[in-house]
Amino acid sequence: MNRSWALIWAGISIGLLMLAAAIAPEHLGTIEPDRVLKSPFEVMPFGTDTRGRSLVDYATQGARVLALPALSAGVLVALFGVLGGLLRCSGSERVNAWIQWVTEIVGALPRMVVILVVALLLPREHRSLFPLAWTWALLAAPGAMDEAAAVAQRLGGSRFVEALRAHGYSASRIFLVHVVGYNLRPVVVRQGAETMMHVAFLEIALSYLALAENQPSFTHADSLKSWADLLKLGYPSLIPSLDYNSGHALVLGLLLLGLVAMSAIAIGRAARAR
Amino acid sequence: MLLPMVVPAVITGFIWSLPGDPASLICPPNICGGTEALARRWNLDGGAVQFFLGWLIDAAKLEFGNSWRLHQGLPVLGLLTAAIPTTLTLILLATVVVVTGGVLAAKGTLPRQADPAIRFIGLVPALVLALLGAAFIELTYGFDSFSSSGQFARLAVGAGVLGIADGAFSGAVLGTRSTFDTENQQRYVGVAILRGELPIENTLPNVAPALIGQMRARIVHLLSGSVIVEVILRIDGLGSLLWGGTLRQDFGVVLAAATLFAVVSSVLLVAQAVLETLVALHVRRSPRIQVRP
Amino acid sequence: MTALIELKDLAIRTDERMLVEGVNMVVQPGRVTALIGPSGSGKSLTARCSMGVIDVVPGLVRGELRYPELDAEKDWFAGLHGGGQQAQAKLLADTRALRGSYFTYSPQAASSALNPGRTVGRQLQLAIERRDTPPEDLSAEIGSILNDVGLGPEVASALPGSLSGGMAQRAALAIAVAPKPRLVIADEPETGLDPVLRRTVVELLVDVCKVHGAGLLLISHHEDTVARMADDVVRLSGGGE
Amino acid sequence: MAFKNAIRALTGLTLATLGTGATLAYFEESIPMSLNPLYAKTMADYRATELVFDRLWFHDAITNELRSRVVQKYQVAEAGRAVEVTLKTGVRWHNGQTLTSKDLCFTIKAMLDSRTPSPVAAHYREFIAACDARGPQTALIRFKRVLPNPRERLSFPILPASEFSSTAISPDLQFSARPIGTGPFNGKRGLRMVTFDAFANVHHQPKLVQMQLQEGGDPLVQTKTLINNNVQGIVVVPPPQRPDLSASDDVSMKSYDLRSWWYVSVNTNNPALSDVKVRQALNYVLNRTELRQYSIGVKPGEKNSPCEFISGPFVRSSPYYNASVPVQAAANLSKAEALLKSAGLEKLGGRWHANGEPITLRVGMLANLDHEAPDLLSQVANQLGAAGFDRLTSKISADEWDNSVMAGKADFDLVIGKWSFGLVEEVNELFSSSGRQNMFRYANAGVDAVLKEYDDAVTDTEQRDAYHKLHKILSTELPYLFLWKLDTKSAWRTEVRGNIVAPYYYFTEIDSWSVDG
Repeated sequence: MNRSWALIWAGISIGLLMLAAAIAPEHLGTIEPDRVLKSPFEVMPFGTDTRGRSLVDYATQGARVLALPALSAGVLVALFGVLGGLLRCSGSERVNAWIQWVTEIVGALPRMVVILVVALLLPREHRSLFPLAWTWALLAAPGAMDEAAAVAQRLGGSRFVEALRAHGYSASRIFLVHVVGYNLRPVVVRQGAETMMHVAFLEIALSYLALAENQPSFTHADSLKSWADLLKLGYPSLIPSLDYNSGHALVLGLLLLGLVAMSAIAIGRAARAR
Repeated sequence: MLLPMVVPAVITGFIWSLPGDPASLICPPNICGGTEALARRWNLDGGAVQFFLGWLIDAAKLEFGNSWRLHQGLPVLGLLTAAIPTTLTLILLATVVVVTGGVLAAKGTLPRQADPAIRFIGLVPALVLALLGAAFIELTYGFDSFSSSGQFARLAVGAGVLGIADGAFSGAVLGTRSTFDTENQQRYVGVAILRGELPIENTLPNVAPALIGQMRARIVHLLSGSVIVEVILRIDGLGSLLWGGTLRQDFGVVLAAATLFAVVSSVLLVAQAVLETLVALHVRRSPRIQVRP
Repeated sequence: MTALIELKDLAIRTDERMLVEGVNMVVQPGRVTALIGPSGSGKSLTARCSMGVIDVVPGLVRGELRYPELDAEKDWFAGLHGGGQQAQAKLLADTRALRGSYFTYSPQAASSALNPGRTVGRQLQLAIERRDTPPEDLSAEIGSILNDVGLGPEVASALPGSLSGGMAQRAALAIAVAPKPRLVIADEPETGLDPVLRRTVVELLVDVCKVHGAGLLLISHHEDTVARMADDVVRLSGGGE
Repeated sequence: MAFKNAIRALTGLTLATLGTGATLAYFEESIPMSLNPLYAKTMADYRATELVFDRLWFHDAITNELRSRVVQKYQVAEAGRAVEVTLKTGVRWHNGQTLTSKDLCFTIKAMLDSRTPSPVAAHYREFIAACDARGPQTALIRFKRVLPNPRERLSFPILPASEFSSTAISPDLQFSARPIGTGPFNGKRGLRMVTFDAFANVHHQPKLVQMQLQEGGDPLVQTKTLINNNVQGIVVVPPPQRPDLSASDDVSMKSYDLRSWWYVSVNTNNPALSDVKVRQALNYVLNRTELRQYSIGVKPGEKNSPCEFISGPFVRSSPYYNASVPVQAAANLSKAEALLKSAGLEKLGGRWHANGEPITLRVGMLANLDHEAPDLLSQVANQLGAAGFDRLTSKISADEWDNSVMAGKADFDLVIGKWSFGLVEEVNELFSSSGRQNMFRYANAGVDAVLKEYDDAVTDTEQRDAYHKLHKILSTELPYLFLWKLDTKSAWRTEVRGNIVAPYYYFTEIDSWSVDG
């Protein structure tokens, strides 16, 4: 996938996600007993669930659950990355050492464990994907800062800045355009995109586990369906002997996951330096 | 090394920073026998610090009390001791998968043409692979899927899922390879070839610290993934405990399980430090020379 | 007497251009052979090829390589022409045993050419272990070799990173002679050294090889430095066509 | 074969001795949270503890008359303020010791101990004053007031004094997982299943050697597993699965009368909902026929449907049910609209507003009811939406239900739930202004008065009349919108014989159960 294609793909996918989130209905449609578990060929475009409701609503509501938290988490990580890079360029040894230390500690914690503990301690009324997504972002941040710092190091850190100063560039121009714009961009955007993907996967995992135990979701209002609902609905079709024809839901769920992954890659590629 | 303490400390901080009575947060009175009894049990009256220390001391004495809700009445210690070996086996097997990937990459056995495929596999989230794995287990083992062989199959499949999903395997392969590629551009490697030595003999000690660091990070990642895998594949490990405890809000279980995860992680940190020292010693090795008269 | 290396009509190319063409070289034992030519004339390439290391594609176009002392007849390049990378890899593997024992290599700019992750002593030890008959007292042997190149025993426990350019060059030389090779191939040993040091290093090189009864293939673009001490001279005109 | 495996697999059930007739494996709604009867919360808990413990008195599953397996004789004393109980001799606990009056009094003292945070105990604290042992097998149980028929109310399980260090019994004692009772089976809770091993006794001779309780998981899978004889029973079969099972010759469905009814309780503290007119309007908004059809799958006009509408807090078969109060089966939106307008609400842009603000109703439903009535929550929400109310819906976990909803701390406006009667059909706790189960602290003087009438009643007729009045008041007051009685069905393999199912407690007659080889 070359850069311009990546750019287009990234744009489209983010656009689609946002659009889906925007048009997602507040509640699922009414039950239609006469079109239960219809395949996409019978009921366009995605088929129906066990109550005869179109899976389109599942897809859009799932997008709505993810879109903003994932995006914000991605941006957060990217910003942290930029910060890390700039700190290395404005090279205060103590700060950098401190970053190293934090990275060590945070990096040593299994993320899922932290997420679950946060989920446990959050009061019900505050339960949503946002706090979890941001926790994830915070856990991912040190890594991003580290990588960005490494890039800055390769540039020559503070010496690079001095050199540009010598050329008479203004500090803001040096940091924003040369350091961030030209050099950090590829790294931090890729990190951000990966975080978005991970948050999406996290949501689906948490929702699925809650569904499997018939518990209220950690991540979204129960009036909304997560993409995990598609996996849950489609899963029995994996065991042929159950002759449960909900395969289309599984396919749709996997398709959406695939799209998320592809988009993350695309965004990363799109941000590559020319 | 203070990681195991950090975790309960952070959790404690969280509880006290949240609105509402810590006692009822830890376990609602109508479950845990009145706040006084509860306060005494968890020594909450002395505030966060005393609670934290009290818990640490009990933990040091391996006193975790009994489960409130998840497995009401069963001693948490018992649950943990049953769970730890399972999870460790799971992680160990998964690590084997990951390490194999690293070794194959280092030895160049894996063709670079396979990289796109490997990268793609790395994108698959653990949940999806775990679901497929569960279906597989149930189709093959069926009714005996909780017999010892079934249990082992769960572990094996779980380890496979862990080792492959979420970029574990691909990360190991690509990471190791790029590390070696960068090192092989060093001039001394070319010279080593002209001296009739194998490049890897020369580069390995120099890249070892980097590889060890990467591997540690990957194992931590496996730990994190084990939660999902254990729940989906119904493996009774630490992850299942943590998840169940979270759902049922069984504070004692969650605190203990989370801390144990932290313990494992810090053991990994220690292991990393030890290995790095060993490498340093290996590098400094040199025959003693006695000066001739 | 039978030659150590016999290179006939060597021609190597990349996809773009000819690197060397029509190179003939015979290296006799116990003598100093100088391989001279301007930069980019393919000296190092020729030297590497004569050690069985070809790392350009498509690589060998013409040429024969013989090590008459080992086998008067065998052409090591046989089957290599157009054989591609597999063939090159095979040659590399076949000749590995020879490199570092039959002939050894002393690199230019040694400070960046020595493995930073091994002490000088360890590198010497590994080199000595390549001999057919190991010395009864290893550490004494290492000490004497270091002594021959004018380094003190304390250098043995040093990592290359901590050595000066000159010391590194001497260490590299020591490592090159340690296996008691029939031939030492020294690739521009004088580069990166100041004129005074340059002379001493090259002289040292020649002396040490003489002492250890090894032939020397001296690659250089400084005619003046080498011409005086070379017994035979091979000139490369520079570049292909 | 692959099919069998798949099914077995999905259930993850492990049975060494399947089909030997010795062992009975069955699916429960969920694995019991506690085997300590004082902490039984879910119906699964109650059913499990029934296998391990003896209740002092219980209703015969067939004749419905009061019986006891542990009481030799009894007599009412102190003019109805006490009862003297003599226990059978030779009844052994699972730990080998014999049952004495000491155990009986210990149980009562434990329940009276305020440090025992058990809802079950709290219920008995209401009317039991004390217990003193009069002899090895004889004890006198004193009440706080005269009870019309005390045995009706003494249905608590008896705990072994020897197993506890004090009368303060906490749920996290190991007893909750490894209980000791006098019941027909000795229960052991594992991580994924509970095994009950038969324990022959003077008062119990179970025919089964072992029972194995498994958590059900996906209803679809449970059904297939039962049909394929990899498990012998399912305690609760959700309506969607019933057709499949009744189609199979190897399985027989059994009605399990939970004496339970479904409701939508209304938060009368919400300014808008505090107005009775609005509550009545909501009652007209709900289209019960449609809910029943879409959620449970009862076709309109279906004969002997598993789900009958109710107009008050009792099941129709109950003597307390006031048949003169009509049920609201269909919606009547025009009536609803009129009522809402008269309550001072105005409809702007299709949404109802109370003094300028749009009304948003927060609707909650106990999560695990979703199996029995799939999508009921979203359907109710849809109907409210169609009638012009904004709404937020959320499932409520079992824990949250206990700790927040039942503690009156729930931030909901409407809560969908199911009420199941225990031994006595009493609803005072739900509607009395001081009731422990009164989730929204609903208070109404008239209602309290009627409830007092019930409490003071000394004859059954007086009690019935009081509750008939209550039913009438509630049908207009509507602190709850009453939905229906949904009868629960179990399914057992036909090889399972003598499987009499007792209302509510289910396994009361387990001694008579057997499995053909």
